[in-house]
Amino acid sequence: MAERLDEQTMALRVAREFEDGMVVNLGVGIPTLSSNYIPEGKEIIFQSENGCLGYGQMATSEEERDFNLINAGGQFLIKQPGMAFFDHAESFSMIRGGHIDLCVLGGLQVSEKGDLANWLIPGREPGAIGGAMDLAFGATRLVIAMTHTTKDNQPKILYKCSYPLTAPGCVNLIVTDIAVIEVTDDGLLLKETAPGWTAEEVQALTEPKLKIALDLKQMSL
Amino acid sequence: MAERLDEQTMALRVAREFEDGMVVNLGVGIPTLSSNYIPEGKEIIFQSENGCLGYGQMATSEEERDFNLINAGGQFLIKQPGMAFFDHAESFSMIRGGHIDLCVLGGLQVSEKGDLANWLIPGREPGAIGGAMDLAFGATRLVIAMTHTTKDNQPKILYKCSYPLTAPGCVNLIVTDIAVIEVTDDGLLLKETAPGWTAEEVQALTEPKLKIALDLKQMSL
Amino acid sequence: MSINKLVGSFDEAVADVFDGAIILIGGFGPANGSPSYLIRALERQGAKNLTLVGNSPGHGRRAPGAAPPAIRRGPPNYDNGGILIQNNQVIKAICAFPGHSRPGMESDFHKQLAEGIMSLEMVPQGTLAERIRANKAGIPAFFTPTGVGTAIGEGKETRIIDGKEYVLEYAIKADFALVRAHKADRWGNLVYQGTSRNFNGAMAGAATVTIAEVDEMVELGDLNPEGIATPSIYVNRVTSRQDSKGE
Amino acid sequence: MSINKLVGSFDEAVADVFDGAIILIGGFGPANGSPSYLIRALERQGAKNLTLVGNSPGHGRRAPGAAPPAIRRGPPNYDNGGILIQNNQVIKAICAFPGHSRPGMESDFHKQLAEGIMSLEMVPQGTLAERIRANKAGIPAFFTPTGVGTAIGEGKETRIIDGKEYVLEYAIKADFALVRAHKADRWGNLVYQGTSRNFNGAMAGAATVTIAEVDEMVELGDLNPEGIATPSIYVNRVTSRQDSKGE
Repeated sequence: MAERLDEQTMALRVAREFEDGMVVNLGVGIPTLSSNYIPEGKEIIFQSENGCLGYGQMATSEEERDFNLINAGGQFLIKQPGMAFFDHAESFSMIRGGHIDLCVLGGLQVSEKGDLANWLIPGREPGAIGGAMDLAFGATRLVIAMTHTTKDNQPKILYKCSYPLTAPGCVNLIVTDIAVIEVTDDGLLLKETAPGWTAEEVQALTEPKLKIALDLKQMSL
Repeated sequence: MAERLDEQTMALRVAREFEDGMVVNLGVGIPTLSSNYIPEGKEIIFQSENGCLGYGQMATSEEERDFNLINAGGQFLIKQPGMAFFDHAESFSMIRGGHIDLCVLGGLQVSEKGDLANWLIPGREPGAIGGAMDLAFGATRLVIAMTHTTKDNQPKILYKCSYPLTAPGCVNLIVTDIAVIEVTDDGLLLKETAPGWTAEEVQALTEPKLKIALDLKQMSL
Repeated sequence: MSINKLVGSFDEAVADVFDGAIILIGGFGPANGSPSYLIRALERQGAKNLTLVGNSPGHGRRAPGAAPPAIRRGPPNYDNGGILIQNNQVIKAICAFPGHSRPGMESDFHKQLAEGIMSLEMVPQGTLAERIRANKAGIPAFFTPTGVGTAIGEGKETRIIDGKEYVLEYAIKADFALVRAHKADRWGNLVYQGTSRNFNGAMAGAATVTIAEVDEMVELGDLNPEGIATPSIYVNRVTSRQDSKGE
Repeated sequence: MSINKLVGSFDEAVADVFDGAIILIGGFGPANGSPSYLIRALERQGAKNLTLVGNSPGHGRRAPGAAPPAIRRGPPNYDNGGILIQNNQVIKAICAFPGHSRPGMESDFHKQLAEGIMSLEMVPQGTLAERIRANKAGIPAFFTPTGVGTAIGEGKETRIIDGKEYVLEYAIKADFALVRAHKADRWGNLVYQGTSRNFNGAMAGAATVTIAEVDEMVELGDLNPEGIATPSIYVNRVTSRQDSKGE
């Protein structure tokens, strides 16, 4: 089988989902990396649930770090024109109220109905629900960026999530290290495969049956 | 019978209720006038439900009038140190949330249980409920400033309000043009009479039976 | 493309208001908080069967020939939602302050109410503000003490929580919000002036489409990020008395 | 007498915190939004059986001898509610982010949780913020979509409103709020800095007694009235790292 995409490349693919003028919230991990790949000529307004709208660049040196300027992932931000600060109640008014156009989160499991599990692995210490649950319920469009399988190569896209849900039926698109899959009313639709990967190979690592898009493409990266 | 107090004198008596550091909201009419009689050496923070905290002086000339600086009674305010502006949702968080120490409103009727009616006279055009209902429910302490009787000398302090209620059991103190009456769990307690008025004369213009305070006083003005 | 929410004209900004729309209109009394230019554009646009939500439906314009009030009562270029009532575009008002007829200023709202052309849903001012904010915040319903044991609470669901009684109130699902602010940038960040923020600040973001009317546009970055009263996310379109056409 | 909410020392500011109190503590992660001096004063004060409400209960101090993290993780003088857990003052955490043990930084919270000394009420971050805000705003309960069909919604009252399902959540009735701001005046008006506002701005006013810790006091009138994030009405006591004694 071909190589899987690395995190940066997945982040690049995620960033293709950004449309001009969108308000976007990025979860910790791969989602956050995608802010480095804003498509040329597009202006995106990033929201962070700890009370910031309109961030962009990150601090690149120790000197630039300002403990009053971080995002929810703990990254240090840099002031930029258009930014606004607000408190947590206001921030989640934005999130719960449907004002976030696009949210990208990591995932532990996604079901064929678009259920998401991403906060708790049974048997471990209680996980961190954080802001993910409100985001999953509130965002207009939810993209999950995750590896296609667990470390021991078990599918993470399942008939039904075995881990506790973050939200039922919330996922619109799954971007993995081998494929891009849309959640539709008729089930999961395979739209893109990573370079070198066939639909059959993706299916073999996916529990539910995938429908194949008529215009199935190789991810252009 | 002696003369009744005029509005300014009632307002002066109302202002005796202000304690140092209190947050006070004043309704239209006599209540508003009381801001002119803040007791010497006391600092009061006035709240207006249209989004202002910390106002004090009013504009005294046409030139001073700023259409961006009015209170809920339509008076023109003057900027003063400590002021803060906010929107209506925040303003009524303050009011509903019990953050107003003292509210003074006008009244049409007050019952012996402290029910207040002050927004609607049946048979007239629909009245203006405005912010009075939230204030009546939310203020820590509610003082009603009103004439003791209607224009045709009928009592406004009644067994039971005949007009639609603003809020039940909300009134703590009634300041009228002839008396000061406290609403207690045991009924209405006459605490002060206007100069020249006897307890009997006040009772004659009041429907429910008044208890007489042991230390019944003449209003000191 | 860079984001630019500034719309070229007031008329363009309200062009898609549809018959039967529920419209939040900011402002409080005759203060400088009424989106007057947008209201007049909506009068020209002519959408019918509107529901207006705001502190007051507004008196509209004085009858022709009526004397102006002794004291100038409003800022320059002022209008309120009452002109839409006078233009027969409104079937319902949801408000806290219906106002009264007064000499030289008969209330068309009360006239149409008496004639059964319009209806009125009277809401306590704080409940109104919270029902508006609830829609912005994705809260479909909440309990409030205000109204228990009064005509306002009648027929509504009540519940005792921790020994105190509350009524259940619902979010107002509005289609458009017309708000008046002082300055905006091209993203739609807004700042207000003094008590002109009032319902405007609560309404921005509380409808499917929020349209702001401002005095002036400023460069992105000119507004202090600590003091932006309405973050850009809540604003869809901006009109400017200096930069948008219309009157 | 003029109003002056500045308290002379951090210890004095928290002196009346009682055993069993429910305490909101602002902050988010290791950012400069934790009321560190007030937390340390509360550690010295020693009240027991506390319930801490905040984004995270906090990791507290590193174990003696543990190496500092490779990258400096917090601002100077930083502490969080975790030191109260380490001092055995806490019986319950209401939070969105319990955190995890990590090398050199075992979580005393998780240890006490496993031992049954502490309990945890996990709340989605937005629901937590709204339950805090609800108490400030006099709203005893509200419906929210967050949690429907998940473990968070289990056992809670649900209701379908306009075809969508919601869970009922209740206000958190807190006794004290410890918040961190940047500047205050003697009335208690507060401004924050950047994302250090976070839960602090939501918590100010959301408890019976709100105590603010600021970097500096300014003269009344120095704060821009348009940009005051927390109006004075929500603040009972102010402590200042420059002007209050304690450490």
